[in-house]
Amino acid sequence: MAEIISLREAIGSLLRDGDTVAMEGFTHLIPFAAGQEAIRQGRKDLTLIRMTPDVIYDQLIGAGCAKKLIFSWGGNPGVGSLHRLRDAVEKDWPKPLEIQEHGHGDLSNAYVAGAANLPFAVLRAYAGSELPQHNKNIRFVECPFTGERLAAVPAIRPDVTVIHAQKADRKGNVLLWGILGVQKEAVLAAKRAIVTVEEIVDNLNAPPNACVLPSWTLAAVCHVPGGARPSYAHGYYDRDNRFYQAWDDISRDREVFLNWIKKHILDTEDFSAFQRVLNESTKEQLV
Amino acid sequence: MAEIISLREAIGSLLRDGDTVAMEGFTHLIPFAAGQEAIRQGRKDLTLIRMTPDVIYDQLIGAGCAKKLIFSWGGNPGVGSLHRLRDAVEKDWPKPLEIQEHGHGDLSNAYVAGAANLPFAVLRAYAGSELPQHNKNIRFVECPFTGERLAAVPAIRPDVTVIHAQKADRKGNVLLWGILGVQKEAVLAAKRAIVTVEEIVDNLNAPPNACVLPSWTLAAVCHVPGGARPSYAHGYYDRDNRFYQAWDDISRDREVFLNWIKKHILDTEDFSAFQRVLNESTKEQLV
Amino acid sequence: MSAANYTTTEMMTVAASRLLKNGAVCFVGIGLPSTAANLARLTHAPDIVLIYESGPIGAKPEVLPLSIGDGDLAERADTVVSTPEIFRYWLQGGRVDVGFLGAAQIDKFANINTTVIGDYQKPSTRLPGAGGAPEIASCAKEVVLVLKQSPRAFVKKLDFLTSVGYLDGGDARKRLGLPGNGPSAVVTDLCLMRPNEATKELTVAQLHPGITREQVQKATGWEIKFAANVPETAAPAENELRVLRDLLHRTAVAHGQTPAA
Amino acid sequence: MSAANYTTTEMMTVAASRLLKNGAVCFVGIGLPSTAANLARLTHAPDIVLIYESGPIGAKPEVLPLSIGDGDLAERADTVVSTPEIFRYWLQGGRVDVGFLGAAQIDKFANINTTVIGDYQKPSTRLPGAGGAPEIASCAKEVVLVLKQSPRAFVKKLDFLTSVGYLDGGDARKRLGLPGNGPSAVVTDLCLMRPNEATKELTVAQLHPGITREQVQKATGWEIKFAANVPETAAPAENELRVLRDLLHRTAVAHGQTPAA
Repeated sequence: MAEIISLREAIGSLLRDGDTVAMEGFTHLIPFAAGQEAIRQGRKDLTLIRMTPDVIYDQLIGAGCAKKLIFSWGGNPGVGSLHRLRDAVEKDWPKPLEIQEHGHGDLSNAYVAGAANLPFAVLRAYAGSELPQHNKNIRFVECPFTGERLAAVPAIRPDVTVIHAQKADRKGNVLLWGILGVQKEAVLAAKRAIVTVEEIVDNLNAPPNACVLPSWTLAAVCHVPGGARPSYAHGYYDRDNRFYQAWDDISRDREVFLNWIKKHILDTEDFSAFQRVLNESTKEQLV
Repeated sequence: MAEIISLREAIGSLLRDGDTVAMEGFTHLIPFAAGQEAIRQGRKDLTLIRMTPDVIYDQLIGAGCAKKLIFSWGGNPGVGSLHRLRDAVEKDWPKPLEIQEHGHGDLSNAYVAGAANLPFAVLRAYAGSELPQHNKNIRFVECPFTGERLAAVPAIRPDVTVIHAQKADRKGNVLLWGILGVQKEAVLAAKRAIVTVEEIVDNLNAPPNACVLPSWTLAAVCHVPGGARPSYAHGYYDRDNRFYQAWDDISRDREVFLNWIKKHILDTEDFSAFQRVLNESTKEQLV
Repeated sequence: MSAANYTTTEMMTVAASRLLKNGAVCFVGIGLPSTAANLARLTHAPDIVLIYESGPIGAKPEVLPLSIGDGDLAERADTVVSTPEIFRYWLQGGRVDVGFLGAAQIDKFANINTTVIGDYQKPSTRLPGAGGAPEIASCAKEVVLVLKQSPRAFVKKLDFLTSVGYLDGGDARKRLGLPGNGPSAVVTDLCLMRPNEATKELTVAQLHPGITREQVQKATGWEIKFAANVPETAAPAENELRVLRDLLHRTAVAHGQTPAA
Repeated sequence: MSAANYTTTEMMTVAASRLLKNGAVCFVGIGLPSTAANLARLTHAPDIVLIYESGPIGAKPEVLPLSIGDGDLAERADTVVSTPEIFRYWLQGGRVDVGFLGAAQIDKFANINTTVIGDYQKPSTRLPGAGGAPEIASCAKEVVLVLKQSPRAFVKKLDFLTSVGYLDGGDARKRLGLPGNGPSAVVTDLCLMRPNEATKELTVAQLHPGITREQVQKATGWEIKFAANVPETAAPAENELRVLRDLLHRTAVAHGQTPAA
């Protein structure tokens, strides 16, 4: 059964230095508050898994929390590069970042295999591609019936998966809707799962066959309204496209980035304090 | 794009003698009307696939439509045996029935592989079981990463899949909800899919992330209210448990069975005529 | 405790229900397993999680389902997923604590047959088949078997090994590399058996009230072993019987059957 | 037809949109592919089915998405499924008629690089990576590539082969046993190329209005071939331009950007 606790407690007790962690959300419901809490608590040597690293991992990588990144597309969606990711890969700053890269179909299959307790997944891809030469976790198998050659990838089994969702009930059952990405699979593939939610309600009132994660599949549920900002939560708030744009400038320069992280994350107590400080910064910029 | 046509036309033009056909629906939404239309049109030499053959396949088998059955559990749920299935297997009546049997997890994985255009599926099962000795379609593979030995089964790719659903819109997009079974996978695995529906509406008003089958994945949509009777359609009508019970008597004896099929199916024009005749029979019985 | 108080089937159902801990995730088949699991939910284990192979997770049926996919199961479940997902993410995913199975035949190492009586190619009786049993037997952390005891069911040699228990006993199952631990108990109308820790042979661990060792031996097709200490099963408590009978009564009414007197 | 009428990017977008037949199922990436596909939907192909890798099937966005998972995509889609399902049942399942891809580098056999510029271990530029491209390149029945033409992009040798086109040409792709047929067209701001039927080498099939063969050669890192007959691409029709500009305008407004004058 999920405990309903603060995000500080959840990250404090469930996410450890050296863990393999998946923070998922395909543009929608990205668990930014949880990622920032990991920075605030100074997590180190994390192996980060995520299909689309996005700004959330740019922050973690730039802040020095990661030793390895497993991913399939690393950009700032609609804007351009993730400068902290590139700086780490191209110039080892703030430290070297080992990368292991896949395709989207591959990684999403690998989460499915993890959720299904299979050691590997099979897919039609990579014939002709150079990716398998640089990733020993892409191999090939033969179909025992037709003899066809198919790509195989190992299952993903994170120590911790973190997602953001719209609602939980008081028992810790979680409901999400809209663009679901690989969140359900990432949760079911993990040893421990943390879910931040927009609100906690008496009754989920889930439609038939909705995406519900029962409380007993989760370790912690944390009430963090706005916890997906600057990404969005369907039915709650829109994507803050201006922030994604602004991140291009903030992240381009190491000093500017470090100052931003210090002022907004390290020097704030929690996500609501972060949001206050961020709102002030934004107002100043507009003046 | 699905054509919206009569069930007679759909079965007439899309289901051919010798086809491999899956009529799915896990207790819920079983496409009885479509199965009976296949009997009415005298289809022959069908290879029937279904996780739980149920009364629908007992009728097809007893009526001599099938040459082979691929299944995982063949009983009359809550009642007992499928007498026509047993008579075919045990006594070759009305003709020999080749059987290929699996487990539920196995068959549902095989449908998933079919929908995903993979030649096989992998699962954790059958170590120690005698089923693989009698089914050459259960084999074993080794994980290319861990060396673990896992069961493998070939994908199911039916010529035709038939399901029943609650609603279609006028373009032929289909919505179903409640217990979904393997219907979506069975449709996506098939070359041609026929869906009978309770009603055709202007707007599906589907909840987010509902089970919707776009029109362009289907060959035909047929408006057949009550088409899942005696099974049930969530939100429309309940399961007719009395009929399942009555089937035990009807099907136990070859003559009684043949008379029932003649009177209710062969001598009726369509499903609504069938329902009228069946209601009369039921009233007579109650008198 | 008078024998007129309750039936042997009631004793079997109550004994099976007691094996389910509150909060356990239970993969439930139709019939006795479903009855026992719902009895547990309505008595000592209100937070038990019932998963039915048709898709409902956290089902809380008002009445017992007649089929594995009754609408009532979906109506009041925490969520309803597809059947492939049930088998892939939930059972094989390692989330099921207890898998509940019945069988037509069982041997002394708790292997079971639900396929055929007689020869596979020309069976004297064609049984319904595997259903989800091979996967439940492989993947549930623990399996509980429930069936009436008779020499036709408790046989020296299975006509067909559908789903594996402990194979030839000892560490034979372990060597197969299956994720689940295998059967932990067999509950019958006469007694409760547990596998011996070393040999994995089924051993009578409890006798139901009024049942003798001779009755158990007579109903078993091999020389059955008894534990060093064989306590008597506690008779069904008043509360257990009342809840069970209420459940069966409203089930019969709901399904349009004449309830038993 | 005056050059002031429209930009080369508009020509490229319009030319790409024209390749999409009404009713086609189109797997759409963000940026130019998404713009071209939605332009097609709003002009000659109202029944085109747009699938985005984040999950929407049959998306009909009011404005162009900035990200692959914008809420507007989900809001007005026929259905929204999980990302694994998109890749497993819909793309790999063989249901995608046209996969639309961009690239940082392309070679003469339409193989593409979206991974790194320079050495893989010590890249001079780390690009975003594969995304869904390897699977789209493998499984879509047909692939259309859209990118601006320059010698940096149209290279003799890729720094990295992320996603396969025709490999070394001829029947090399066929021998890989991939389900999809490979790239059918490359649309640039200068021209439209098609693979030669036998050699699979990209060959200029159309020149956009006002573009010369010399301009195309200058923007290509290998000796580019021209088809026997190279007609001029029809300039954007008034209707195409109006719809495209309206779409881009309301997109800019919706995303809080100052619309271009």
